[in-house]
Amino acid sequence: MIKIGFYPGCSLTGSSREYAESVIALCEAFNIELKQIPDWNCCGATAAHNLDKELSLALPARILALAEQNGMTEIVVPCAACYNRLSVTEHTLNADEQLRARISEIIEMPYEGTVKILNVIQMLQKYVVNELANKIVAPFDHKVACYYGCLLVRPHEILQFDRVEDPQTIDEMLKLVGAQPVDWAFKTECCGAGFSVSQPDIVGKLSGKIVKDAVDRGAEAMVVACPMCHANLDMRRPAINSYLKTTIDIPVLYVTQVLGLALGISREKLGLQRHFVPVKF
Amino acid sequence: MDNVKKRAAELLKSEAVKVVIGYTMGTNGKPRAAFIQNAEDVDSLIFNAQCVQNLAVYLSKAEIKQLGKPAIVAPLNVLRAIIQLASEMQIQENELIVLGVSPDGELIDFQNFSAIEKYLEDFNMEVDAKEKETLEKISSMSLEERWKFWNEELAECFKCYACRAACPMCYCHKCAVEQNKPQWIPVAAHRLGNLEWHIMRAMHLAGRCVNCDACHEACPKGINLNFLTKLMLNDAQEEFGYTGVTLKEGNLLSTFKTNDQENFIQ
Amino acid sequence: MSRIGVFVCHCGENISATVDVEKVAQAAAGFDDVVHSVDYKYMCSDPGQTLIKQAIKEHNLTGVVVAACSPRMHEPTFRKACAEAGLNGYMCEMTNLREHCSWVHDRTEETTEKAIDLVRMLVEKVKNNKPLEPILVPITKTALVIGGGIAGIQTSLDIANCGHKVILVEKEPSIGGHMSQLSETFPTLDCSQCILTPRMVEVAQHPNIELITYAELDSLEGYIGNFKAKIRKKAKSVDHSVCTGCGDCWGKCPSKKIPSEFNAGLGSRTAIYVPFPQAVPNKPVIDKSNCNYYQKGKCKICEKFCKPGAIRFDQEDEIVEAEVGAVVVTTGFDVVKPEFFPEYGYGKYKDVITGLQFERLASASGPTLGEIRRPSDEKVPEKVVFIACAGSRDPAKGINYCSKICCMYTAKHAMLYQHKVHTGKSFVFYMDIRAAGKNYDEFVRRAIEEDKVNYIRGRVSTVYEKDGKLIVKGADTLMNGEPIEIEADMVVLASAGISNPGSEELAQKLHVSYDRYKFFAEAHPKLKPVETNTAGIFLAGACQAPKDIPETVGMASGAASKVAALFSQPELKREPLIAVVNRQMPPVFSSCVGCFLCETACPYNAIGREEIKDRNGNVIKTLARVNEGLCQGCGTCVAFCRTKSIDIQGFSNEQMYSEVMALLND
Amino acid sequence: MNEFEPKIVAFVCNWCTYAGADLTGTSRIKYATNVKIVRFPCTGRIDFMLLLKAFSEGADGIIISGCHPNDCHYTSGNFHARRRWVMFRSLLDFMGIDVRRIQFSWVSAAEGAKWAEIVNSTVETVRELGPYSDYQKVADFLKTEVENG
Repeated sequence: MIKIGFYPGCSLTGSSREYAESVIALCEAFNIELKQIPDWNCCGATAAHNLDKELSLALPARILALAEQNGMTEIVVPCAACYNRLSVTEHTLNADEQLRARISEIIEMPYEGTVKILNVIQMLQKYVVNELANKIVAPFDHKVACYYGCLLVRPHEILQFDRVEDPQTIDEMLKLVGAQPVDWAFKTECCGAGFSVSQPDIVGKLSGKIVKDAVDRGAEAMVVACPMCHANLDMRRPAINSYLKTTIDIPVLYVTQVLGLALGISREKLGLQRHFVPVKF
Repeated sequence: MDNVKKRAAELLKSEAVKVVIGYTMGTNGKPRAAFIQNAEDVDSLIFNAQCVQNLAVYLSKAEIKQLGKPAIVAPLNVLRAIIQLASEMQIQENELIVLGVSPDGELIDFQNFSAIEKYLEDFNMEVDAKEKETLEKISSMSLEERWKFWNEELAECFKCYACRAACPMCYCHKCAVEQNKPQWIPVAAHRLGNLEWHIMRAMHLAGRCVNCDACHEACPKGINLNFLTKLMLNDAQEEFGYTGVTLKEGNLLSTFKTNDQENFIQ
Repeated sequence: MSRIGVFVCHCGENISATVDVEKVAQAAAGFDDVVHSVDYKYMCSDPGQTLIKQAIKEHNLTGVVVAACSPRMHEPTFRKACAEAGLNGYMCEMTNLREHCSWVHDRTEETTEKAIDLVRMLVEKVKNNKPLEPILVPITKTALVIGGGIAGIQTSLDIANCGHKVILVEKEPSIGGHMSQLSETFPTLDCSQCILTPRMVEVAQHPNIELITYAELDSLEGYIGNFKAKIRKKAKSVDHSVCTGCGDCWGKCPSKKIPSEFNAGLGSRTAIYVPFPQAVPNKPVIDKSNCNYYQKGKCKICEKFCKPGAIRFDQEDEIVEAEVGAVVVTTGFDVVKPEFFPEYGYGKYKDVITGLQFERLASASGPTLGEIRRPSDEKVPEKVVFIACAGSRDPAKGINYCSKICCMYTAKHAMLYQHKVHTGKSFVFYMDIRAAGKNYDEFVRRAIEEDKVNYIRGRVSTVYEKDGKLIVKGADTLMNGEPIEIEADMVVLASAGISNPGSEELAQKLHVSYDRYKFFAEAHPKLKPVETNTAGIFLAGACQAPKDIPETVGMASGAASKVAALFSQPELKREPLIAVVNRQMPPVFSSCVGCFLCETACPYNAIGREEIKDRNGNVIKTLARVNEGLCQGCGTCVAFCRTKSIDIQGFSNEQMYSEVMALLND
Repeated sequence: MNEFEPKIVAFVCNWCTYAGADLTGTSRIKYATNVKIVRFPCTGRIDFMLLLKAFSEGADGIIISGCHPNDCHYTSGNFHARRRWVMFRSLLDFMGIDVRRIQFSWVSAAEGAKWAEIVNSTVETVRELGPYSDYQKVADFLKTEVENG
């Protein structure tokens, strides 16, 4: 039994519950125990770092400090925005001892910077990939457009994850379960996440271009690893369709859901029924 | 030890070597160095925990060199000194036969110096925990206390240079302390001369000292001068990742890394 | 017993305004062994120097201290003056009363006191100075030039025309380098090959130049004037002394699909090949890695068709040795590789090409015979986007520098395109236009104004293919960052110029330094741009940093003149401020014990070994020995030597010790 | 009573710091008179024994300065020096010699202002520490002993 700390973050307990469900279901299948960080709080994305530098560091620092307190050396953070904020905080505070002391003072907890932060892909690469082949019962034999979004790979100096301009990790992983990633152009284009509430029409335009290109290139499904991206590509589909003046019904799946399907995990356990655009696989 | 004696006798008999440098029992009940030139005499060789003198020191002494090719009984300290001397071009593989001995006196055969180097990798040349404690104790004193401590410690020194004579790495024909153009270090055994001598000795052994404590053993006044070289060894390990003696050319201070620490440089 | 003269300079009022120079001279007169001490308005003037010369003769001085300005300025002046009066120049020292005293302090008693201290310290030092003579080193008057591009060609011709021998080594089968690949050259648009090939031929025919192609430097030992080079001649598998260059072999070679290096991968060549029709020498080599015979053991068609019988399948690499007095490195540059631009799709989309590939498309000798046709379907592109700074000035990509030539060649490319495709539209995305140079900015203006090239100030974020078009997404920063999308038929990347792949290894062979980008480092960024830190090794062209043809040629001639200057002397005269290992009477010979730790400490590999032998030839002792040609006099070995056996002339242990002991002696 | 004026000796390399100090002069930037410069070809040449000699001769403080890393005129003399300084400084500190009195710095030929700052700040530091009488007493011990035969 592998034990990893788990920071779900707000989205995974609400609008993207199915992401959490599929992560947990997948981990169960591979005998990985996810231990939630007790008393966790919001990471501050996306507002805090535009408002108050100390606050934007203190919120993630408290989460990391709690993980340390609970003896965790490694945590998985599925939400790309949370992953980004936690990683930036770790990087910033590890490089500046004075600031780290100041933040520890604010959160009234020591923070040492010892916890390793993994996104879902990194967790899968580390613990799952090698055993994947043996467990496939239903290869996901479809063309997929892997969409990485902004937050998973940028800023590269800090995250050091994948090729920043042309990421490949999700594509490579999905090939292992029988999917055929298409070569497309919008892997890291912005979906308009920040405008999702304030200006949904902009989301329609930005996300619309993404969805259209995926369909134009023959993809049957889009695969994401970020609740924000998912919400925009899935929930905002009416806005997208009205921008595109057509009806596109390509489903948007989390990477964990695709892997789950290939492993024969039930659709309910993976939360596929929760999507706005029906998933017909 | 019997194997060592047997090998020594063979080597002498076959004239593969002219002299075997080893330990024997001295008249005062303490081991001393022995220079055995006849196979019949090998039985006087001993080895026990008290054999701490670093015999490698004799490899560069002219009086021993003139006896002819030597074999040397070599516990850990001697092996380290041999490798360091080899890296400084002071001995060559074909000029010497090494009779390695394990801590319990068993013969270890070494085909060549590289084999010794390999063997030594298993023994960290570290300042041991107790000594580290002493180093830390001194370091944690105030500046004034440290100054007083060492002034008092070195006040005992009367510059007999026994430390130098016992050190296998002090093989120079003309020590810097004897250079008189200019006279870097005052000859007399007074406070300044003693201070400068011991600073210089420690600096000259930085990255070369094999941590055998022969200098301390030899000091008639029991001065803890080995702690200066131990500090250097400790620093070398901490600052530069120095791992101990190797056959590689160049040493700690004749090489560098471009990212060596420099937090004290403005 | 020393007889020292002290000469205190007023430097007009520069020194005397804050330092009581008379008092300094008087105080100095009272120092031990000072027999003469005066002050004077301008010591460096003719009368000032005469004052010193006369004093040397009158007072029989054995040492001189000039208390004036920085020795970095006038030390040579006063050393020369002393020498003219018969006193060895190295018996003269300067102390810096101006930059280090009068200019940085107010007129107080302390300032004058400090000046007196400074004089005393140099008086003590000079007492320990020793007369020195310049070191004479013989010179082998042959230069080795590494790299046969335009830099190497120009350097070789210039040196050879001075009457000296040159060995020019080129790793490819032909000389010519990148310049031979270019179509036309800015800012005049004259044909690159037309101006280059005559020089290539001149190199081949010059009686003073030995051209060795398909060869690389194996090792270099020695020092200025006296290098020994080993050159590896790669097996050509063709005997060039027999080959007539008729071309029958490459016409018949069945391996025809090998990407041509000369055409930057846009055309193909055979396994036995000359890189291009004007190659020098115009005789083929066999590329073993692509040859059927070498790879599969069967073929030998070329051998069958070779009438003179020049094919030699059993030829092996050969090492030749050469003695040379100077080396000029002219190895040029490279451009970044496809994996550098995943966002621009280079390597993924056939019609995204580099500037060098565009040169081949535009060249009359290229794969399209000079017509601009895109690689994927050979159609004439109607819309072409040029992306400047593709990789350059991009810290995120690890290249912070400007590649310097791209602004100009991009303007040229766009212009050539417009000249050849009149209906075409061209766009240039740029960060800044850097067109400093004679007629350069005018050239860029011409592209914009006459040839109607659309210049867009902004960067391109991504290029992707859609419906047979390349979609170029960028922003126009002069239009408030307005996003722009252009549907192009072809995209040309002004890829960053980078150092050649083997440059680090070569630098290590030559013992010269290189920068973080692995370009060779000049000895001084302004005053020694063609020298390296190793005496006798020079640089020219883009191996030092990206540069254009005129600059390269200028630098090449500069390096050649340095070599010619070196070779113009019968022997090399060097400052004797170098390290020496002491020698003593036998049986000691030297206090050096031969630990050779100095050998690893020396930045110049200047420390060698000297064996002292008895009459029967047995080695008694091995000592360190400083190579006078290599030692640059840093003195690192001196501070390092435990036995004080190695010392540096001019800054010797005795000198520095005396100086320190005198400084505070009050 | 006069304020204590520390005696400072500067050991500098010819190519960077000496030239930098020249620039301080040509820029007419003022600094304390307490410092006297000894010129070496390179920091790699500076023998640690000379630093001890400076203290024993009465220096209250020492500045050692050369080219910034990677800028050494001789490519690596300063790197060698830096390693030696790390060891030497630690040894002195361990023996109770006041390393606050030794200022290590990199001053390039272009850093005239920095040189003035280094000198002034070192003078201030050493002025606060007072005369290095501890070391000088040890050194004087020699003189008294010799004088007393």
